[in-house]
Amino acid sequence: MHSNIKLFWNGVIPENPIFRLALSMCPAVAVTTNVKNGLMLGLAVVFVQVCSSCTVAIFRSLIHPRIRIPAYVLIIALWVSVIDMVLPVIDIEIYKDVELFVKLIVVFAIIISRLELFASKEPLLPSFFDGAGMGVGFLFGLCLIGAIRELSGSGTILGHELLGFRPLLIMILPTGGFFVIGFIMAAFNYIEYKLTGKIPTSGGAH
Amino acid sequence: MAGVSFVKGGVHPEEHKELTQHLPIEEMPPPKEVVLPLSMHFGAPAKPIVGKKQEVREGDPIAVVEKALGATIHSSVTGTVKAIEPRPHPIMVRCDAIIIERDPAAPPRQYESEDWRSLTREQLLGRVRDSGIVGLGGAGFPTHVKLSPPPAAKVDTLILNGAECEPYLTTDHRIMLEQPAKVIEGAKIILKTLGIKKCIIGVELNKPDAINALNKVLEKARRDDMSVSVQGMRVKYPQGSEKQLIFALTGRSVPGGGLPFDVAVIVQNISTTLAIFEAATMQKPLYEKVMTVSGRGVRRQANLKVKVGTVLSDVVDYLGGTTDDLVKIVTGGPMMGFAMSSLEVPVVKTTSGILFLGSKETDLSPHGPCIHCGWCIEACPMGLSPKEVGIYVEAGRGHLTEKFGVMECFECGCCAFVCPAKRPLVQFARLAKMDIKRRGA
Amino acid sequence: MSVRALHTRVFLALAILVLLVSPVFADFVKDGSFGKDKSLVVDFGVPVDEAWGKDKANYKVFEKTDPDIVLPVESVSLDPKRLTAELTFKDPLNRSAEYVVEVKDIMSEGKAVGSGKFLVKKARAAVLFGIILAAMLINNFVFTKYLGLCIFFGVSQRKDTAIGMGITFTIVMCLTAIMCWALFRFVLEPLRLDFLKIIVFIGTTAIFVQAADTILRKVNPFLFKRLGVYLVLIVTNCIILAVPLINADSSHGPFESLSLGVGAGVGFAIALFLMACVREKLELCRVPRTFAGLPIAFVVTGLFALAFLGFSGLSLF
Amino acid sequence: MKEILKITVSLTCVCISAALILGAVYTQTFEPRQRIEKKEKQEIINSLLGFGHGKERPKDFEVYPVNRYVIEDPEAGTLIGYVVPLKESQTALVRIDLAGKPAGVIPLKAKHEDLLDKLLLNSMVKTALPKNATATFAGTFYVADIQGKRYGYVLEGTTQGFKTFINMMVSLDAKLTVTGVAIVKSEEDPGLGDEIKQDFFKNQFVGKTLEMLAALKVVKDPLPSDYLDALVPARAKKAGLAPDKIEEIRKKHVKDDIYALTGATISSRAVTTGVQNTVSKFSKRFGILNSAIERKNLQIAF
Amino acid sequence: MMSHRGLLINQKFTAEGGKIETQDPRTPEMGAAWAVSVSPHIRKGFTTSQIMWTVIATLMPLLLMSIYNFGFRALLLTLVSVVSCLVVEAISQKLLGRPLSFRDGSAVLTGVLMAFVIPPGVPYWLPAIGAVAAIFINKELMGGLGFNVWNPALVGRALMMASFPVAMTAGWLPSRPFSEAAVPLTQYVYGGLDAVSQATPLNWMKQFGLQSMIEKFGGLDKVYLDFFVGYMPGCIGETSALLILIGGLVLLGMRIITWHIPVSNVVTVAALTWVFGGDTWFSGDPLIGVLSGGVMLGAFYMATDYVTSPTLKRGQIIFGIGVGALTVLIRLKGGYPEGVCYAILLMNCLTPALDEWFKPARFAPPKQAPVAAAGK
Repeated sequence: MHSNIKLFWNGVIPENPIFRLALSMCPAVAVTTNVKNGLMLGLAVVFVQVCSSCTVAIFRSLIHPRIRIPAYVLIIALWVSVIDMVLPVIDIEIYKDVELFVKLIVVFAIIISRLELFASKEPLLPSFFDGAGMGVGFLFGLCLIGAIRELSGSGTILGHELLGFRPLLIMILPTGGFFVIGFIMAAFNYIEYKLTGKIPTSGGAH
Repeated sequence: MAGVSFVKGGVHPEEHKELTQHLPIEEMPPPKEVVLPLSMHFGAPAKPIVGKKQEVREGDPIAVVEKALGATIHSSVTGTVKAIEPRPHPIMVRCDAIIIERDPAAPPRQYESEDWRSLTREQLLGRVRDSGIVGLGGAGFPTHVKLSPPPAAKVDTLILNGAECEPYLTTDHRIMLEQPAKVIEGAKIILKTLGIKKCIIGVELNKPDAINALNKVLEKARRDDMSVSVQGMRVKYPQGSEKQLIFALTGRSVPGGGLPFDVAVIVQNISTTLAIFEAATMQKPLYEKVMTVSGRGVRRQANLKVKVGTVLSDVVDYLGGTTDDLVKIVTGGPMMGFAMSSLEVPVVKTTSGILFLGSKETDLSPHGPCIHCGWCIEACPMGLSPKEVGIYVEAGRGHLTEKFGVMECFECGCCAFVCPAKRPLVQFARLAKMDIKRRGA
Repeated sequence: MSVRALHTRVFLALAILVLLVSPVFADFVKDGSFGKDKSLVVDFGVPVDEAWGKDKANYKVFEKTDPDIVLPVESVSLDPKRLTAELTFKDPLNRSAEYVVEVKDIMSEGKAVGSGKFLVKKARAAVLFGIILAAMLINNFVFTKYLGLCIFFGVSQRKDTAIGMGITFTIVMCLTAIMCWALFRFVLEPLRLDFLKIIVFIGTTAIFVQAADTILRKVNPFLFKRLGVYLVLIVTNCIILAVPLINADSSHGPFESLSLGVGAGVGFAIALFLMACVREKLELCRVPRTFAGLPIAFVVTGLFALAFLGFSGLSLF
Repeated sequence: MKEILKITVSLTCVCISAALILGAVYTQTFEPRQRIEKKEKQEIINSLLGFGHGKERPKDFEVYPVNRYVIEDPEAGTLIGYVVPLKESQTALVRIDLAGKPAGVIPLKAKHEDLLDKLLLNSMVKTALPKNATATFAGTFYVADIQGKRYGYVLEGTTQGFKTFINMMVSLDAKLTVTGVAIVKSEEDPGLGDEIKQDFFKNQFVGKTLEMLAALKVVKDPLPSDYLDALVPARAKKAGLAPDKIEEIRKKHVKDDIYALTGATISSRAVTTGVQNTVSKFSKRFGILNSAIERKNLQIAF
Repeated sequence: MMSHRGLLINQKFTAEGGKIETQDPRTPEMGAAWAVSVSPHIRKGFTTSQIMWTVIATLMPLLLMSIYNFGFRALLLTLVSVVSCLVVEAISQKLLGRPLSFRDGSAVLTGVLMAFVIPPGVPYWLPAIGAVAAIFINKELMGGLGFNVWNPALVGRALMMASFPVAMTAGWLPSRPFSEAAVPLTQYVYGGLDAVSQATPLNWMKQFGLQSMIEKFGGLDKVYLDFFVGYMPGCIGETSALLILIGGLVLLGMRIITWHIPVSNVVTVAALTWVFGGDTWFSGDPLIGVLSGGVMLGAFYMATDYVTSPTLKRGQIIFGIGVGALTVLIRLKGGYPEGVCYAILLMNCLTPALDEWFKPARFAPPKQAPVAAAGK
């Protein structure tokens, strides 16, 4: 059990898919103009990641290695279609903001890379925790960026007026999104440098 | 006379030639001791053929290069070999040198003149070789090698480089003014050794008196079939650089990595020509050197004829010492010369001047970041991008600068001269070249 | 064959494609066109009488969807040759709408030569060009729609890789856009299976990329060596899926779909190229250590996005 | 061979199970999604008419869509067709010629709830018309009614904004006075033109009658602060304004022109023009439609 | 071996980590009493900071003009901008462990230019936010002076524009001769701005067209004269074409800038405005196009920024044409009344590529091209 928690934690911070692995950046900029959107898409990713990881882990012996990539894509597309149909029932307004990106979860590199690297080799339980960790890490990243951008861009958090004015409108524009991610990445690098003394190398983006 | 010039790049530094251009060449009395480095030429160091305490006469060969590229070194005074040991060198940091203590009683050696026209090409070449003549413009390439180009190169023109584009220096100017006949005779000797007929003497237009003097001699001596002419050139640095000079005078471009004889040209310096003349007619080896001592950091400026091997401190003493304003000592011109950290450095064959620069004459401010003004690109006579080279070298990527043509940089210093950020662009280029060579090896 | 030659060939192929398609546009030119903001220009086949031509009662203009609401013509101006009339209205016209112009009893040389009725709408070529331009610059997929970032950051380190990726991507993008359009239009929509579009589109892309990979490997090993490495990456690029989805959502026709594909591909290539130029420069910069690599690349992209704000609201036609 | 078979089988399995799951989810979520999508529009309409936000919608409150078609009939020429709901869930297509004279009524098979399903309605209208006539959908407006009494109307309109088109909805009461404006879709500059979505701008239209609208202008004067408080519910609450006080202030300013947004005069003017055009077109058409209905003596639902 | 290259035999390769030894390390044990550094030993007079301060000096008449026009607000805003640029630069250099470089004047120049391209009616704290973007994000993060890709002043402006659109699009003050009632100077300084806010010519043109603008500003002759002298509402430092021209000519005369960018830029704007700017083709007014808005300031002071414009002349001409074309495109077809800022920023994106495409013509390069650099 301990190792499972470690697996989970690994995805949240040390190998955070957004800030450390730099995977699936598109929604991190696009939907994070406020926390709600980030939360919604993050939950969708958690769902797809966990379901796909579990599916692959269960059927890993049945999937022929030569067709594994198409099979993974198919599995992911399946779960994405499912969540794409379920989300509007939950909250249509937010869904409309994140609609395109929910559909695009199919091509999020993070999911397929976890399937390839982890779920295709490990049994169900670790795969579940690994998938959940990655998903939650992604969710955490989206919410963090969303919170910073929402607060500094519109002066609100989750729609609640906090500041009463709009400090920096640029933050809800693409420029602000890119800046925020860049600075958070740098902060992660700085913390790692302080903790380990190693000169950080940010991950390649794929 | 409208001056010809190269087209691309170039700068106009303040000339400062007024300090010395009116001063006749004066002979400095021989010093007590001379230091003759074994490396005064392009190629392998010479090997001493004298031992310690051996007595040598003025003009005797004391070190030779037998197989490799090089030039013989002659004693510049009559006296005793005191030591053979490492001594400071103006360009290399330290170098083995033969130290000779002068015999104060020995009279100066006299040479007799004879008519060179009776000598064959081989004899002339042999005299040049025996006299240890090297290119006195700076690189120190052995002249006898340069005068025997490969048969494939169909050389048709000799160019005498009288541009003297470096500020301060007036050596060639004075030689052309005072000994125009000897220079032209020298040119004819070279023409004969090369077996060609055409010689152009390129002189910058800031030396009208020298051009007049040469022309006067030429008018008198129009009887043989050799055509020697003087061509005025616009004042622009680096007009005296080989490639720029050839382009200005003949319109031919020496390709990168090539040599002048690739475009059928041979270039000789004025001082070298004078040395060739003396070697061919009098069999006098090269051990004396006319050089400019200038700058506001020395009490008296002069065009001095000194013995090769005289150390700078003797020169300073002779000229009455330095001023308080002295901040930098440079051998060679201010654009391409080398700053000296010691006065124990000897004058070598290629030393064309010693500058004692005052605080107002040189700029020691620290360098800043490149602001991409592009002035260096405009100034570069080779059409390179010095700013890029600098940035690459600073980023530790000097080996990637070949695409900017850094290997063709001849370090004229135009780029660094104009750089508003005072960046040491020449040094960057040197480091880049070194890095490329190191990685290529 | 050098890289340059390869690029030349690819561009030639694209140019030929455009040339083949362009005659299709010719059919859509109408005898009326939009003038400035508030005006329509009517071209006549014969010189019309001045008195007739300047009478605004002779023109009836309405939006195609609003035949019952006739737009009041404020003024009519006739050109000296009396071949074109410019109708000016009170309010600006909606350029993406279609207007019907009815001309009553055209009088030429004192004789009535009949009536005319025609449609004024934006030229098809202009519409398509507008789509291309919008996807390329105004709503650049990378800088304003934040799509394709993974590949954007991954392959923008060197200029030559960026160019290779850009070209490969543009080609694949155009082809998949057309294929997905056909699938959606002829299979998914009639069968009401549009909820399957995600699976179908990604499947199509994956199959196409796989097929291209295999064919290229056999047919043109050189091209494969040049472009093959990028092919695999393309499948994980959001833009390749986003473009068919957008096409499906806005019910684009084949040419619109192709235009969007071209625009998205070229826009992505431009973004990649610009970014690669800057990143090659960045390698020489003294970027703070914690920012080296991706963080500074993000900041730079942000600044690119800031500059691209200048295109916002641009409408050429 | 065996391998290929294996691959095929496993891929087929994956596909089939995927299709099964998808199909199941689709059928399960289809209904709620449809409902929610309908509800969304309904909610906008409700809130425009002043319901929601604590104010319950009265019983028997119904909103009927009226769809407009442009009919090109080779015999009768261009006609306008309105699909109107009749009593007892019947529907009919009322045709009116361009001069405003009624040109016949055709009963349709559609029920009231089909009025929102455009695809279905299109095909029904097509079959009801003569063979060689074409009908193009041209727009919808909504009529709200309580127990046969007309309560208000909601109109859809578009206008050219600063950048792209602004899609909006305008609600009118029975006397054709504006009761609300909603911006459905726009791409104006955030912080500038985007402010048209704010209460303090769009509520300025509330209370404007047909005549006022026709003469309405956009002025660049600053918004009076008492009016601002009255326009924005949150500010009114903060300022402690009683509802009747709000009414009073609003009444005081109802004849004012529209105060432009700072730095976004073009967007402000665009919305104003849009509201003007939408309402004036509607009033004209609705008059014609009404007289046609009266003449034909139709039992319409509202 | 006795070439110059011999110099480096004993010299360590010291280019690691971006630090370079400029001191010639020969004979260190001798402890020379005088300077030993690499050639050349003489330098041309101009230094980086002299260039910067000269440019700043040529901008001062514009500042005086704007104080006359818009009141002391203009001066205060400029001061805020300059001081915040200096402070941001100092703080970021301290944070990043770089030597402080406020003396070179680059931050002051950025501050002055940034203030010159904002409306005179914005709140006083606004330039401070622009300074963070201009200096910290755009310059220091990229490696300091010389490494930024975008013009700092314009990045600052674009960011302010995106963040505080209302202030930046409505903060116009009437130029003094236009204000009918003489507004006391104190009012300029202590608020009361809403009452006097006024559209710039370009804003007016975007909304109501050229003809209406000319009428509003009092007839064509008056428009030409006033715009040329600078009596029009506009950004703090961009109203007076005359003073910009004088400053630009001084810079041209001192050879700090060359004609390539300004001329190609202004000519392109004039030509394209003439062709497309009117109701029909070839009926636009090129002079109004050039004199209104920031074209002149952009052409002479922004587009000519050394760091962010191409170095080669041919590249500069392309750059200038590009800026001009984009300016007209954005003005006529885009979402903003003025396009100079974004046009320059967009062309800045292309600068690295232009530098790559336009290389200096080499003096007889080797016949056999050297093997292409690594990485191909």
